[in-house]
Amino acid sequence: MMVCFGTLAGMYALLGAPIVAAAQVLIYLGAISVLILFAIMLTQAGDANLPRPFHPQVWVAGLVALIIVGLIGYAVTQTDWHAAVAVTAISVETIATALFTDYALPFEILSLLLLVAIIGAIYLARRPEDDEGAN
Amino acid sequence: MGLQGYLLVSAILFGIGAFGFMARRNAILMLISIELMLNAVNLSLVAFNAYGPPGSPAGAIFALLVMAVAAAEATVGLALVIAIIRTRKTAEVDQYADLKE
Amino acid sequence: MQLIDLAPLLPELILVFLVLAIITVDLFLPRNGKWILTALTVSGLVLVGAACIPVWGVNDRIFEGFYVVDDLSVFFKAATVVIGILAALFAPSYLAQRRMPLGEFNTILIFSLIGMFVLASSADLITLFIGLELMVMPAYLMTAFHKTDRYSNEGGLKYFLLGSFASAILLFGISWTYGLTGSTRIEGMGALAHAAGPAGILAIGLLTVGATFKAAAVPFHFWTPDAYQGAPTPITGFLSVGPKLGAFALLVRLFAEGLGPMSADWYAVMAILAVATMTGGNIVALTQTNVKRMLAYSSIAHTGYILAGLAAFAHAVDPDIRAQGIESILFYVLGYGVMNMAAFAVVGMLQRDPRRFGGLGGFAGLAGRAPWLAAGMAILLLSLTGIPPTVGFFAKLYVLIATVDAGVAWLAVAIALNAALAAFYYLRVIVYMYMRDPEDQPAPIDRSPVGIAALAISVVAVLALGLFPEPVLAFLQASVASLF
Amino acid sequence: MSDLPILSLVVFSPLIGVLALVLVPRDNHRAMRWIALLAALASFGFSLALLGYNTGGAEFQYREDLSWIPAFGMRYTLGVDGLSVVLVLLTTVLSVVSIFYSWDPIRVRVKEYYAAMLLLMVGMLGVFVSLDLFLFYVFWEISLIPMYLIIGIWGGPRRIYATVKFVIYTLVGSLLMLVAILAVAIAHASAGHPFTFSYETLRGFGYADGLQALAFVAFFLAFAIKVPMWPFHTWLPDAHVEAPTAGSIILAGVLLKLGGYGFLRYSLPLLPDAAVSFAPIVIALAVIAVLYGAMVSMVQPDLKKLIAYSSVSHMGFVTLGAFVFNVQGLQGAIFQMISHGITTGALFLLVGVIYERTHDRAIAHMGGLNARMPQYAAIFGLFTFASIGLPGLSGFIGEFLVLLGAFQYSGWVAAATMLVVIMSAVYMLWMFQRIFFSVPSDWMRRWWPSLKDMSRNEWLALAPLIVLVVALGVFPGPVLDAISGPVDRIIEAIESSQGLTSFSLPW
Repeated sequence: MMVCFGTLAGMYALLGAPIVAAAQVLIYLGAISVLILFAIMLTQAGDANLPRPFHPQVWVAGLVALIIVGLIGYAVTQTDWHAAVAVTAISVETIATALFTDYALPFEILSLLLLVAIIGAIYLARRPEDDEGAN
Repeated sequence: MGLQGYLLVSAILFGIGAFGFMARRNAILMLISIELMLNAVNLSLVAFNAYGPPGSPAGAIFALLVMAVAAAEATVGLALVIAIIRTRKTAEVDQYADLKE
Repeated sequence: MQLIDLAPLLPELILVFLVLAIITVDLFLPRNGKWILTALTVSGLVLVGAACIPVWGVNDRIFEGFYVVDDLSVFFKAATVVIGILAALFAPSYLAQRRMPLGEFNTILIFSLIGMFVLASSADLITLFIGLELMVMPAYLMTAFHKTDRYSNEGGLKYFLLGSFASAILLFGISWTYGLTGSTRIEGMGALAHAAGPAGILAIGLLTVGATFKAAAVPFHFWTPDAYQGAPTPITGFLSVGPKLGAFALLVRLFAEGLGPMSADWYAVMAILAVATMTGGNIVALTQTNVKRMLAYSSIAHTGYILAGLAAFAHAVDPDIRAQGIESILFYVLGYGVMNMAAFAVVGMLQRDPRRFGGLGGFAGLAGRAPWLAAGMAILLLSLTGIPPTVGFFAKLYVLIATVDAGVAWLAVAIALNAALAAFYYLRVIVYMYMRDPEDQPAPIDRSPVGIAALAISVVAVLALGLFPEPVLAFLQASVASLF
Repeated sequence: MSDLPILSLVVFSPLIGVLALVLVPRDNHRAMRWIALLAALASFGFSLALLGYNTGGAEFQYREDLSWIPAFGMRYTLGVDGLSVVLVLLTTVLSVVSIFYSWDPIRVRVKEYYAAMLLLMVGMLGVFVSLDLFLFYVFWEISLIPMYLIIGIWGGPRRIYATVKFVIYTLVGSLLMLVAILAVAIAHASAGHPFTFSYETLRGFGYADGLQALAFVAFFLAFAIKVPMWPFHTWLPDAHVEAPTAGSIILAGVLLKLGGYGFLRYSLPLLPDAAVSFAPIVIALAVIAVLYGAMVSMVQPDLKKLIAYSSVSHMGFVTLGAFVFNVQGLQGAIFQMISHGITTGALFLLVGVIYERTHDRAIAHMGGLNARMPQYAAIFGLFTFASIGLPGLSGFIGEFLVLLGAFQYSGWVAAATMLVVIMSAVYMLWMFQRIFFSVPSDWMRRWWPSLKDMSRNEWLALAPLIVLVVALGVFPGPVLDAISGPVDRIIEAIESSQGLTSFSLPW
């Protein structure tokens, strides 16, 4: 998983979006992966050997996934991407300026989203006994 | 490797994510699968941006925002997993079958 | 940026301040003073509703075109406020009995309302997506709100996983739309028509799957019953209505506004989804013996009726008739919102004893034990069935008019037959309330004055809007006019 | 006088009664009974004003017209012609009778009971006086729910099955009718006219053949289920058997008439071409209903079921008369509705009388009642004869006119229905003989000491019906006068139509 996230960062860099690549490293490699690892350690302390890693209908899932990939692949190859000529690099400044001018609103809303995620996560993850006592 | 190449990689990544989501029955692994799908989206966004009309950073910025959304999702998701493990002691979704008739 | 630019955002700003106020006040309130939070929330929401009035008629795009404050969005916001107020009134008593904190509930609720506001006003796919996430993220949290309850946890996790999955699909569709049109503006989506061929179809297909997933249409509905049954009952009421309102705001924005010019291409898909959804929801609801679960499945059926309005929009050519399709969606969403929340609230009132799960047995003989409550529930159930003179009837009528007018009478017949089918299970609850004797140990009834008052208001509204829908209709037609 | 909204008063005075009932304390049954009776009497009193209907005047009189939901052209339009007047009077009379009769038998949930009865009145009366298709539909549905509750709460042991069956049957029909109403109104509007549901405006419009055929089928389903026609009748015996006595009276006396009224008011004038083309199949179904109802009645062991099936047969006459499209047939159909309302209502009431005493309705259990209850036997005899169609009583006029009409249409149809007249005499008289003159069964002897003849209240309840059944039999003139105008208009509409021309139906 982490390898995959890391490779993607490389691709972003190739695509001329270094800031996205940096963010990828920071957020995915740095935060999300650690979070997930942490959760895995928390949850699988007891039963290390899982009886069935896969769902019984794994073949159905595989088929559906293959169809999805096939369809998208077909769409990719059949479309004439005439505009697709060159990689246009996007400078950090462009993104930064845009983010705080044109894209200010989505950015602000996003901050609300993060806020509620934090509030909710704290509420859920806090131990139940604390409900009544703490506040 | 051109736009098509990136898009194909993104498609495969999306497919793997979807497969993982449908096939795996562990809540955390399902969450990881969703993260993979979001990454596929990001890759396609950045690729579209790079090969699209020059000068507009929409795709790249969208990708940044999606990353933040993904982080929020991961936070909430893991909090949910922790809460449910408190009451059930397992992360296997198959065993969460109380909500049936 | 001058302050005056923010005037059209007044309702949103009040909401944000409200949520901050609640978080702050919650810290300083003693444990027996939490009722102030409800008062604060409700009065704040009333203020938000009032703030919607000056925004009416603005019809402006702000924030470099990311955000549109048109009359359509104002209608959605007003409906959101109504739903929010009802949720804030129905929940406290239920939550208090189960020792769930009111402060966090109100906070999360309002965050979700903000998400719905953003969704309703999105003029750009980026805003749309983030608004959607802001709406559903709190919804996941609310489902799992009863964190010591395994059902609640389970419902929340399942809702979260499938919801995120749907978000990812929708997002992939958005990404392709961006790639094909070179823009993230919703009004630019019509350009997908020029990018015909597999890629355009793929983008529309992904958007359809993602959006109908959120609206809980068959065959993407399987998350609803688990999420709805698991959630604390008054929250289920909100979930079956609020995110649905948001999902239809999303559908209207994406399909009517964005993909409207090419509606002939997706009409058939929408019509088939509508019929499958109403029939599927009804058939499964028929077999349920648990009222909460029955209402959950029936909410799928109602989604089907609303989708029929969208299909009518898609099939019509005349702009007036197209507008009628959208109007029917809005009226249905509003009417359904009030009646369904109230019906769930009644189920919640019968769960005073936390071991009760809303089974039919709890309703047995209710007419003898609590005649007013039973009468109110009966009116709500008749409204859900679609019997005049109730808002549920008029909502169905509106969809029927839209479909017949658009020349898809077969869809109208499907709705009519489904409504008769639905009568089976809605009336079954009336049978239990009025025609059976109570159980040996009947479920204790929660008679919190706030909840009862909110219920009374809802029932009166259900009847009043059914008899005299004219004021809402005028509002509705004006707001849809801003879309065309 | 003319500016008083008589029709609104007739329709909504029971509703005021409902509101008054709400305020009465739960255990004061006496006050509830009086309030209900007074509300019904008030409605009846106002409806008497309709006797001033001018048969030579405008088609619809006592009109009221208010804007309701202008966005869709829905209006609150009321008005009556002769057909409505007689049915409104029938409804108010039977409602008063059944509410008065319920005084003794209904002892549980009294408040809800009378509220349901009064609400039922509102719905039924509203159907008869609406001149707006949408308003008509609203009243039509409003009449459904109270009956559902009346059967479901105060009914017999299998009441829930019966009442759900009743609702679902009716609802399927009426929802399809709603779609048809919308289709008709929208077809009219899309021809460039303003959106309206007004009956008078929509009536004259020439609808496309395909629409007429489909709309006719939808309307027909709704009305045929209500009438009820074979093969849509199966809910009726169940509903009657389980309903409380007053419920049966209203069900047989008025609710079935909603279907007949629907044929005459909507199916024929609104969609004349389809009506002409579909007439043969409707007549065939009606003849089957007439025959089938009579034959099944013969073998019924339960008194109520017997009368219920005889209703299927009698109401078949109504449909038959309506669709032979001549003056005698239509007049006979309307008269038969009135007469059936009175006689069957009375018969159900009489069944209720014996049921109150013995809690049983099995014909085999009874016998020799003439000895203990001579007055009862006499009244029962009177209505049995009226039901058979003995000349001099109301039943005769209706059946005779329908037969005349049917004869003009086809000798075979007339012959088949003639047969039924004899059959109905057989089963009704046989039933009468078994109940009143055969040797009393052992079972009946057990009740012997407690069998009292008709009480004063029962007499009072029956008195108006006795008067009417005789009066209409001897002087049918006023009713026939009142309905001649509407009948002529229907004939006019039918005669100017060509039937469906663009495609031919396979018969």
